[in-house]
Amino acid sequence: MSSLTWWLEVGLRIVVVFLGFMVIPLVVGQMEHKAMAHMQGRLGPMEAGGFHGWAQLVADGVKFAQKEAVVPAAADRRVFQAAPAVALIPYLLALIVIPIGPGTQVGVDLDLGLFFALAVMGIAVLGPLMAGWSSANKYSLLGALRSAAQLMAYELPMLLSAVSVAMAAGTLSLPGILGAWHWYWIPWQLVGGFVFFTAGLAELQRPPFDMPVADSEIIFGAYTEYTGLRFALFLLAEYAGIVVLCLLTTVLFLGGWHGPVADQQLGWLWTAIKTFALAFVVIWLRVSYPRLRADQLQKFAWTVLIPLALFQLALTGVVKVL
Amino acid sequence: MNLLALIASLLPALGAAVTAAGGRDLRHVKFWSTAPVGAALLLTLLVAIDHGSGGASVHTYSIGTAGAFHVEIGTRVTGLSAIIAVLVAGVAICVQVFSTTYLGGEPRYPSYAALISLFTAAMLTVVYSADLVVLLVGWEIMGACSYFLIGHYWEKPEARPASIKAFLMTKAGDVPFLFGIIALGVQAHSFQINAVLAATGQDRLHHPAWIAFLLLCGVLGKSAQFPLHSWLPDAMAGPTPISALIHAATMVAAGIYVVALLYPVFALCQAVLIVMAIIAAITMTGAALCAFAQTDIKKILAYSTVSQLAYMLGGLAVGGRSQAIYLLLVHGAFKALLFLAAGVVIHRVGSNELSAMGGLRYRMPVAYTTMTIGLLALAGIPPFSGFFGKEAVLGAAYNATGEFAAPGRIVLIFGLITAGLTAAYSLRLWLGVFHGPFPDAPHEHEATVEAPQPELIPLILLAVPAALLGIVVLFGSGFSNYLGGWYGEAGAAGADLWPGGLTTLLSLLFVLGFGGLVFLAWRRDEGADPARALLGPVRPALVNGFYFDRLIDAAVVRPTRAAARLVGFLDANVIDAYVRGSGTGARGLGTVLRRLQTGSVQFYLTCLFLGVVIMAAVYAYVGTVS
Amino acid sequence: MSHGYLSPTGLEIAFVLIGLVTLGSGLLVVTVKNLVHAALWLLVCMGSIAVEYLLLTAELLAWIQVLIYAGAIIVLFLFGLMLTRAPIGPTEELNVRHRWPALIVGLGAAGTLVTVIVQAYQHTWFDPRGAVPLGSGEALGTQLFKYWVLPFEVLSVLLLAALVGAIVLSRRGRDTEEAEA
Amino acid sequence: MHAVYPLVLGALLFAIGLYGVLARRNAIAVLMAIELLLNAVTLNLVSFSAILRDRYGMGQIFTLFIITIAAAETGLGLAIVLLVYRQRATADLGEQRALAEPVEPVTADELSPRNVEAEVAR
Repeated sequence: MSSLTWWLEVGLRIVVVFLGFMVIPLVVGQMEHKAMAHMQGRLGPMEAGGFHGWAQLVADGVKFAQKEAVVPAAADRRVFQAAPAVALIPYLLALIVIPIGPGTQVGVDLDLGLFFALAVMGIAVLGPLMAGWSSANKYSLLGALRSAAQLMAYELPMLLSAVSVAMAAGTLSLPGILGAWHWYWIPWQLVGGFVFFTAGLAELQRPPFDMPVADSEIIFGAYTEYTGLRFALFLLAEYAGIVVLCLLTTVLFLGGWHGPVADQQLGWLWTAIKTFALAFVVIWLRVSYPRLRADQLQKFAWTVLIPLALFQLALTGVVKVL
Repeated sequence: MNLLALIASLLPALGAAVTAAGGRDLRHVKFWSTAPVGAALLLTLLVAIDHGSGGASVHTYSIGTAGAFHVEIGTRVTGLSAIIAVLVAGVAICVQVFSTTYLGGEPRYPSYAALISLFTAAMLTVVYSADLVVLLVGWEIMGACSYFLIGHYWEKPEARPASIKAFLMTKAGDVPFLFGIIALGVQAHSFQINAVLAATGQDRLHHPAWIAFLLLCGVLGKSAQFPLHSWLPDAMAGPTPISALIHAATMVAAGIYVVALLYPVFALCQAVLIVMAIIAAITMTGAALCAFAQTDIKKILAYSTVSQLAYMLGGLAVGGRSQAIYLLLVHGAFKALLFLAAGVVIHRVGSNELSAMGGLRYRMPVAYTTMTIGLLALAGIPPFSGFFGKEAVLGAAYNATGEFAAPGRIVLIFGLITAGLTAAYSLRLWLGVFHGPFPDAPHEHEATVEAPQPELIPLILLAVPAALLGIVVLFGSGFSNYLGGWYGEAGAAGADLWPGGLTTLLSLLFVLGFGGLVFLAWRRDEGADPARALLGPVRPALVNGFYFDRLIDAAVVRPTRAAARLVGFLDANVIDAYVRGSGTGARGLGTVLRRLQTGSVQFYLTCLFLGVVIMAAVYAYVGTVS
Repeated sequence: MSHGYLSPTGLEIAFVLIGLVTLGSGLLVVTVKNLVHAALWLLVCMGSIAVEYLLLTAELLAWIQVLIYAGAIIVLFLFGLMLTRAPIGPTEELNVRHRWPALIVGLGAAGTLVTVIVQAYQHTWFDPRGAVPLGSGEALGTQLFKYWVLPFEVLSVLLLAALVGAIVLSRRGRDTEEAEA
Repeated sequence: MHAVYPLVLGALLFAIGLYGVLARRNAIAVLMAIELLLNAVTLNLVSFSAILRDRYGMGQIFTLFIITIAAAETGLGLAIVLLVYRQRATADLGEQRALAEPVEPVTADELSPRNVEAEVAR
């Protein structure tokens, strides 16, 4: 492969990933609107655009774009402005290494792909922190502190459960993991999958782990002072996070492109089905579970998820050795 | 025989150890203080009888090598040492027995008795020692014992300085003495007395005069000769029996004994002999004059001792070794007697002062009789022992020839004068104590107030030799033969102790003349002191010992004190200034450095890294250059 | 293959550019007057160092650098800053009053080290890609568990100790509780 | 690649960190500067690992260790700083002078001979 074609291919892949990154979170957002509307009997989201409220998301976008981008006078302007990007970009980077199908259907087949994905997702934590601090708003700061504490608490079980899969596969490369996957991994890594998914939800501050943005306590946490497009970017980051989390969970624990039939040809389809199913679960949880308190959050992380992750790790090790 | 001598020296030491170990327990002190000394007396007598005139008998035990010298410790018995040992042990037993009642009731009696025993043991060691080092050990133990014994009544204000004075003055002589002994030992390549004497005989000594002078210094100190004499009268602050022991047999006799022992060393150089003679002349006359002026009877006796010792030294200076030893012997007997008798008197009267006494002859018949004998002997009245001792020395001086001729003249002239003075102060003492009126006489006609028997028995025992030791002269040169020659060898041609005609006549004339003067002065007023009338204006000077102590004070003490003040000043203001300066400097520096201790971690860290960077840069630079 | 200062390869150009970013952000870390900005510049610095690791083919290290430093340590710093109420805007008392000793030390260290390094390595070239490949997880893991197991385990003990220490330090003492109660 | 580039980068980063440690008053800022120091060292380790063709991965593994230790160090350091802040309401290192030596002037009578003697007697 010549240098030029290599560069071309890489560029193409990145463009494709970027496009996916732009589109899929919107799809998930639309899905959330609809699912919540149906589940909670909300009428508003059904109105826009006529049929089934199809233009709701477009309307939201227009609304966000129209609003004035306010930066509070006391705020640290540059950090305030940079925070949404810091929150958003890591998910884009993480998306690069996630395979959606067999073979080369991946942005970049990185040797340490899993590691890379988790590493850059760790950076995303900084977004709310920066936003909260720079807003010069005590609710924002409280929210930022809550999110920082929560993110650090849930980082560990997430990593541990991911390591379990890496151990089972013997590689950190995400395509490599999928290459080593068998159907029995689902029951084998079930506990790890639960831990990973739950911890991921907490990382994303999705309900029921949305204490940092609890509007009844601290308005909207770190994002209180954000308006317009910057707020939209944070929302986008959240949905992108959901996408990345669901994709990673799919790849790591649900077999990714493996499917009952024609997975070599329709691998991307299987991935999409599983991912959206998981995304639906995320939305479903938001609608159905109450919010956890701060101490409950911490307790859940340290006394339930970490022991479970360690147990999964031990189980993986034992089975691996056997 | 040597073994007996060794045991004789060790027994009193054992007694001293047991007595001292008993602490304040008074029960066995009397036995353990007297019995070993008595046994030692028996042993010394045995040794003396056994020895005969057998020359020097040496027996040593090798105890290894110290430096360049082979150390051998042992005993050396000669006629000289045997006879002196008998004197020592005899006086010691008398003193111990006397002390059992004289001091027996005092709480500090055990330590006193132990020290007496130790003193005796030390003197016996000096006498019997076969080598000079052991002799020196005994010599120094005596010095220490005398210090403690003179200071026995340390609660008395005069006793403490007296003991210190005795110690310091004898020590002043002991330092040159030590050098003399070392010089002897080094030049003879041995400290054995026999070897030293042999080396002397073979003329192997370099500068014998210097050695003799050095040794003489020690002798002067120990035997209380001018100019180191003044400690002895002051030593009267101690208990009286101590004075008897020191004056008669031990301490002061040691000096004379050493001269006699090492006589060849002294006889090698005429200058030494002349110096000895001059010192003897000054001391004997001056001390006699002082004795005549004193009012304290113990001080009279003390100056008398100094005077008599000068006689002995004079005898030695004119070559009369046997004569001097003979005088030492008889003097030991009668001086011990005199001191003990004086002790009895003082104890009964309760005062040392002559003026507090008088008319005691009826009340203390035994003391009176014995002291009369002692004083007759002291005054040199025939046929008492003192007469023969004195005449022997005077005869030796008269007959001196060769290198002894010049000292002989000096000693003869001053000896005759001193004989008269001696008779004078003896008579004055006798009259003052036992005759005349009792000063304030509440007890004038009371019955006798004699001392207890343990005090009287030694008096009587000592009176016998004091009266009868003159018998020795009947043996002609027998005593000299017994003593042996200068080198301790047997069978040397002995000197005759028989009094010479002319000197006897002259000395008796002096005695009668001076004695008559005193008697006439006394007859004029029986209550008054004849010295007061006879001496007139010079009396205060004599009472104060020619103001010799003031001389010493001016010549030695004040310069020393001034030097000490100077040193003190230098120490406090010059040396301490540096010390304080260093302290101040350290404090100042500390204050400055404390300011650096700001508590700021980063400041420390900055200094640290600055140092590290500089070191690294220098190291890199050096590494690059080389 | 000839090398020289004046004919840099692409790798060298990339390295120097990223290095400039590193140094610049590092300088900002120690000079800006806003603490949170310093922490964020530290993030940039760490990230660029991670890129340098990548250029030196230490791939695993690079991602670990991102994970630990960017994901954990910077968050910790920000967390600490917020807990100690770092104000928005410049902090006046951020630097010591006299900065010249520190400046001297820093410049002295820089001068000494650079001089020594330049003198010692001015004729040394190496090819990161040609070196023994250690950067991948597999290779480094192999080395780690082949030769460095004992230090690794010791390190785990150290981490445990640090964990215990941090917990002990962070616990409010009984007296504090009483004082607050 | 020329060996000087990464090594000089590490050295300069170290100097910057050094300056930061010494010049910063805020304890957390000092901790950040310490991170710079550690990173300078790790950068050098990685560089030397490549330059010296390190077969046992010593440089990189030590870097791994150092990163781990740095994490632990930051955690502990921040815990200490928070404790200090909680107790003294400041994280300013310049204010932490509890270990400073109190400086009182030496009085004159303290150095006089009499006093020296009294001290000796005591």
